[in-house]
Amino acid sequence: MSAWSPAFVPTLVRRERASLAATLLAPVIALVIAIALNLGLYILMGRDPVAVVYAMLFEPFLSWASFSEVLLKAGPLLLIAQGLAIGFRAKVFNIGAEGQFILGAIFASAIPVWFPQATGQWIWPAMLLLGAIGGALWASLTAFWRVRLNANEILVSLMLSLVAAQLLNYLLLGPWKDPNGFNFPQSVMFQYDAMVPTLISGTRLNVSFLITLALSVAAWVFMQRSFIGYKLQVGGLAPRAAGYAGFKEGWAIWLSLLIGGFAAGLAGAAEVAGPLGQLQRSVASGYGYAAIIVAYLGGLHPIGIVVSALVMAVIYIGGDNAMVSANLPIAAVRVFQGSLLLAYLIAVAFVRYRLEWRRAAHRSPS
Amino acid sequence: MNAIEFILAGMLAAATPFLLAALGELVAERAGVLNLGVEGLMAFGAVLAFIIVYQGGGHLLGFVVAGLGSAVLSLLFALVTLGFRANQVAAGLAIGILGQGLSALFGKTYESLTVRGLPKLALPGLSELPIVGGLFVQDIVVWISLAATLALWAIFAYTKLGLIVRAVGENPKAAHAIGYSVISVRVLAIAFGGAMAGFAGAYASVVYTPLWADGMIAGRGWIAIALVVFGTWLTGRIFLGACLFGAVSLMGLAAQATGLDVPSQLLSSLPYLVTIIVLGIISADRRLLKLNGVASLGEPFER
Amino acid sequence: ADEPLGITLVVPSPIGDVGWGHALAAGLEPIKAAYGDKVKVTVLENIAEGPDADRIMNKTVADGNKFLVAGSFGYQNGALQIARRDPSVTVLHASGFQVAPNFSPFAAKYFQGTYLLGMAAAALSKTGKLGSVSAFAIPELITSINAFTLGAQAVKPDIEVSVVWVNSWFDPAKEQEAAKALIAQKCDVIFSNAQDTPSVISACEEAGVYAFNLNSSMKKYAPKTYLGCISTDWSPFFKASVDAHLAGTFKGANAFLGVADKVVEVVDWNPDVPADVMAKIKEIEAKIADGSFSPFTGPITKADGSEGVASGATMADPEIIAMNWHVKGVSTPLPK
Amino acid sequence: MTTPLLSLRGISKSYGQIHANQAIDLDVAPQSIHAILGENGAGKSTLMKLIYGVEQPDDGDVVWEGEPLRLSSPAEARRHGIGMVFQHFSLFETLTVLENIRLVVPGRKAELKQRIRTLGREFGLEVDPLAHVHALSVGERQRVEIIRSLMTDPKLLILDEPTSVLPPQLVEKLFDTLRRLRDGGVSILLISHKLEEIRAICDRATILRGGRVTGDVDPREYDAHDLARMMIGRDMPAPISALPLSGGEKRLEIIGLDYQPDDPFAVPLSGISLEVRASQILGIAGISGNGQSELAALISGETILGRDQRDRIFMVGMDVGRLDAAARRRLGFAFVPEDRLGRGAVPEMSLALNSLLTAHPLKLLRHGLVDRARAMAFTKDCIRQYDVRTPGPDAEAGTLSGGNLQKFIVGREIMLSPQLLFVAQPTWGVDIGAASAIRSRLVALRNQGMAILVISEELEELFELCDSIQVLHHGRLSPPLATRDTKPEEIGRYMIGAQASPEKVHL
Ligand SMILES: Nc1ncnc2c1ncn2[C@@H]1O[C@H](COP(=O)(O)OP(=O)(O)OP(=O)(O)O)[C@@H](O)[C@H]1O
Ligand SMILES: Nc1ncnc2c1ncn2[C@@H]1O[C@H](COP(=O)(O)OP(=O)(O)OP(=O)(O)O)[C@@H](O)[C@H]1O
Ligand SMILES: [Mg+2]
Ligand SMILES: [Mg+2]
Repeated sequence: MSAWSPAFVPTLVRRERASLAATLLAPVIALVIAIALNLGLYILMGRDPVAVVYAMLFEPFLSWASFSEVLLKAGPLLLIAQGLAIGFRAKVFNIGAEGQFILGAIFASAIPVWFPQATGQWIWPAMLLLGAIGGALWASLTAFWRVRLNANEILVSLMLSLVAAQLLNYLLLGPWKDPNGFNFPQSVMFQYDAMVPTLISGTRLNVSFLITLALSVAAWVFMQRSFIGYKLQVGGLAPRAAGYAGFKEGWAIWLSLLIGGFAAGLAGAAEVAGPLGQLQRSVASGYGYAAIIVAYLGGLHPIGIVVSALVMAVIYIGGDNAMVSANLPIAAVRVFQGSLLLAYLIAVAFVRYRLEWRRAAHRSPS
Repeated sequence: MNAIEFILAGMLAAATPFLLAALGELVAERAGVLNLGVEGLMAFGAVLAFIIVYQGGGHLLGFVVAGLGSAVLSLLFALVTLGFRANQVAAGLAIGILGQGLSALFGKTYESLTVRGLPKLALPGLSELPIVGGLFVQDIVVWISLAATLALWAIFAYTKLGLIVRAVGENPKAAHAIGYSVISVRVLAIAFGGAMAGFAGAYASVVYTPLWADGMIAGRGWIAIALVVFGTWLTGRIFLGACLFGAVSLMGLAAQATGLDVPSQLLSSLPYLVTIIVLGIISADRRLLKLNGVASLGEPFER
Repeated sequence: ADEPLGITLVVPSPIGDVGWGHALAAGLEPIKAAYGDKVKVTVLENIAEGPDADRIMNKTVADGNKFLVAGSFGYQNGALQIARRDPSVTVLHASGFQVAPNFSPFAAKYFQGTYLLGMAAAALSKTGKLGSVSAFAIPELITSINAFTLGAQAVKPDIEVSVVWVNSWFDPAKEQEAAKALIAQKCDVIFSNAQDTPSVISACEEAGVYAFNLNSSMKKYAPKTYLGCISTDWSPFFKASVDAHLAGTFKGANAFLGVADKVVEVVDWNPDVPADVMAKIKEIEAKIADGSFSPFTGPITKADGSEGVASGATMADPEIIAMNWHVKGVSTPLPK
Repeated sequence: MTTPLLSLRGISKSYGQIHANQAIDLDVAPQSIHAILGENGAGKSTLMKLIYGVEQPDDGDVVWEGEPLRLSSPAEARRHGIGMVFQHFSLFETLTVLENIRLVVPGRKAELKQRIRTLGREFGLEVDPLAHVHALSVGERQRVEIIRSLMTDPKLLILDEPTSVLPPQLVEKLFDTLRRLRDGGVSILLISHKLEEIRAICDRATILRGGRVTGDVDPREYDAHDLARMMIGRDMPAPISALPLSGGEKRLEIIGLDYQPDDPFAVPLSGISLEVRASQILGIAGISGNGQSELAALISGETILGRDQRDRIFMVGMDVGRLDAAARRRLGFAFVPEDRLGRGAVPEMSLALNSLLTAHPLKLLRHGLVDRARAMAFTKDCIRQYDVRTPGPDAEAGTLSGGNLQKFIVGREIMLSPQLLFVAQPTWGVDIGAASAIRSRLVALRNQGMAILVISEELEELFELCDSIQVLHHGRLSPPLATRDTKPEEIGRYMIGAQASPEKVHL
């Protein structure tokens, strides 16, 4: 008889190679688990689960009007997440997209605020471009702090977001206040040419969504096919290999942050030149933070992110629906997001590991 | 009372939520775990403590429940990062969002209610000193936090427990090889960090303000995380950093109250700007970071 | 019709126990009582201004709710679009300035109340310094501070008012620290200006300093030092609007409502206010109610020394709504 | 026969597909020095970890002093009187010697300090208890490890390849210590794959191959050839000798280089001078931790010199001190680093993508995009030419065995046809067959005119490969010694910092 009595415990064992099946299944399983857990919670809270499921998961798809709202919501999430994911794969943790988004909105608004009478089809494209530059500039502060001063980019980018919110307050209560707006903290309403043309009349979905899709394709080419994207990934997966091959770390950090800032800034510009139509305090509504979840849920892969942005948008829109029709508190949406990401992080472990039942280490009687 | 006295008197109490949360994060980071969910853990602790105290359970029970609750929530983080080796940044953000969501949910019916805080205890003699006297009139939690800071400092400086935590953070493989369970040490460190974040939240909701309101943590969890880097993983410096922080945030308000002509938004950004600048200054000394830093921070342990 | 009238209130903050959202929600209670199951009231709290709010308001209207109370200035554009698109919908919009046939902006003349409390504050102040913890430097709040200052000066001409802008609607810890900072500057009456939590009031009670606030009474948070509450009771306005909507006679108009409209009322006066001052306050209150007195009657000097209101002139409502300067006596410069 | 101190019966352990140990039987007698012999990857370290409780066997029994024993942790092993010094040290750099010892040995600080000093004197293992480990040399670190084990009063002391970090002179000293310990009643399990050492000191030897026991002998009764056959299952391949060639033009020249690293744990370098010419192999000997990695990074361009350090490093005649790694590669430089996974290759990427890492200038890109067909073709070529055993170019680098990955990286770098090839630890963890293939390849390249710089810890390897050798010690480089005219003992003296006789110095 063996002296080793078998008490088996589950152990994660590294796979020979990443499992494609697990890669594809992980988000689906995570979603199912998160839905089940949260429904349980809603039932505990005394809500009608059928009504919640209907409002949350079906209603967003039932009319073109509401689905267009899903796409509208998905737009900025998708755009920001694509930019962030590039950085995350290079292990550059820019979590200050919110601030870069705000700066994008501010920069874009400069044109209609300073030239409220200007006309011409150049205005909204110029605003989008300026916004993207603004976001990139704000991100470049983080890059400078990280590359030159070696400071942690997570903290710096986050603190800069809080500063950006105050900068926005300052402009809206001060120099950029609408002179005819009874002193309320908002800019002038933008002129017609400063608005991104809508895509489908009767909805708020605009041309920037197409730009977002195009940039998603670009992100795919960049990350999966280009040599620069390859270099960034090497830097993320094995920083010492990048140093060995002569891929410069500082350059990769700059590029990652600039891309992330550019995308977030563009999204911010599209927000003010789209559904908002003016610069307001409410432009800072948390897209920059939510996009981090979107990026991870999408497995940091450009295609996965397209899907996860849609899923997140449905959760948002559906959550609002459930609040209106099933009296679900809005905080439930945050709980859903958090638990979904946690479930995904667990599920995604099975891409690289498989579960084995191993004999437990033995405690000797002493 | 002038502005200086005001800042001195208020600094320690204002610093206490930062300090408690940062000490917890310090232990987690020392063991090699970066938990970015502090903001959510604080919110969760805040609401639990508030509910208990509001329902008449008393402050002690409030703190205990807050600490336990946030520790349990942080164990979820431990499960995901240690059990399933997930990216700690992503998992921390997820826990943060979950904690904030749960706190809003639990606290919905307690929105903007208040409870009674704790009385201030004056150190006889010292509290009568001119100018600095206010420093010595604080509630019991502040005094306990100061004691906790001292205790933690002593643990890291003198005890084997401190050595074990540092060893696990510096070189988990070696720690495993000489017989320490890296996973257990890290789980405990995470739970300790969670409990401290819970206490920090509880302090905010049942002593400092004392009321519950969704979003009341308002970024303080992040500042606590920044403080750890700020203090280069040293207890004493984290304490000084927390005091600096408390002082800076009060300073912005005091400056306005005295009628200083500076945009109030700039004053409101002051704590963040100070963080950014000090982070830059401290981190630029790479040698210092390397000597005091935690070599395995953020990396999953696989044997 | 048999269908009950769907009334939806949308507010950006939690309803809670006190504060702005709470006052709006409370204003709908009498309607429920009056109409019973002829109305169905839905309250949506914590709705972020911007595209989300627009979508949610659209949805409640699409779901058949025909009466919308948009409880924040930031809902203006979305709410206005709804009103323009669907004439059968009636919209009441807080704090705005746009008017349409089925769209009424509404705001409270808090300044009438703050003037009265300014008088009481000056009478009680020993240091000659008053303070205000304020959220954002928007006109509504500036107006309240100005009237507060003018009221105080009516009792003690050289009294001073300090302001701390916390730049947040919602950061109780910071609000409380701000109150303490003012107290440290020897301010002995504090005006909690548009703060939705009782943190300022509680801090003042602890420090033994008088304090008051807007919207709903926080007396229970400061039994001793609570100076009074400029309460807003929206129900007369809401009731009249619902009546008009049901009768088909609703007509959009700017509703700037005050003491005369029974919307603004100062309640929970602290008994510490000396009787003679109280008598004077009551006198002024009556004059405000019958329209024979306005706090913003000249001569008023701006904080920078220039003339604000000429002697004998009275500011009209639109000017008051757009006020962006402090009167002389407010020692904190206004953010530019 | 006396009861063995420790007996293993049928011990097995696998990691996934790899059977690291299979049905191992082993008896360790009291008061003996017992060797475990075997090639890289034979399963020696795994077996020791099982005995010390770091890992638990899948099957089999352990009998300790006649009683069955099951260990769940090293702490328990120490309580039973088993101590171990790891192949890869388990010390903590930011802690002091005393703190490192406190982690393992119970007791008050003052008392421990005293015991460290006494034991140090007794066994010739002196070390300052208050020094930080990052400030110690490798030899000193090993002393700390040994003292730490001795302080737990072990009956059995396991030493995993203790001599691989020591120069010949210190090996003698260590062996003295071990003999004294044995005579004091301690049994010692000593791992090595150096046959002569084993014959010199051990009472018994167990030989492992592929996770199984292939011999259990008294080493003094067998010669090195017999032992080697048991280890590798065939005869040792004969060494290939290099043609004597006179060097060509200078391909690498370093002149009086001083380097003060930012990293407080790194070794500063001072007064480094060397030159490598075409058709020449220069070897750098030395115990690891004497500045090898710092020097390697400075030559490869992973570390770039400060602005004040001009005219210090020249490659094919150009001053490259301020050029980064990519720029140096463009000049015709190629480099095989000592660590393959994570530096020479990205573990999570396929071999084809790993080809791109340094071979991208060989037209593997088109318009900034990766030309996958050409990357595949290049990788297949490399796999074929260098006999890399792998399912194909799509295999992830991390799934290859160390030796195969080394062959891939060496192949990739050689296929760049560099002017100057720099190889650090060319055959670390590579089996004897593959190692001799790599060595003969290097010699062939040198014969064709390539300049080659080799850093290695294995003196035998350097003697086999190099035209001349310089020794790195404490961040200083000895003058070049022509291999033909130098004995290993002389190199050894340089390795421990003792002066060599000046007339032996050749240029
Ligand atoms: N933790 C592990 N997971 C997977 N495989 C392992 C692990 N540890 C060792 N192995 C594998 O087990 C086998 C035996 O390894 P071991 O370290 O015991 O060899 P060794 O004889 O000590 O070699 P060396 O001379 O290189 O030290 C090798 O194939 C090795 O790759
Ligand atoms: N720590 C580890 N974790 C997981 N797998 C490992 C580990 N170490 C080694 N392996 C795997 O074990 C196998 C053998 O590794 P090792 O490098 O020891 O091979 P080897 O027996 O020395 O072969 P070669 O002769 O090619 O060097 C490889 O598949 C390797 O990926
Ligand atoms: Mg080994
Ligand atoms: Mg090997």
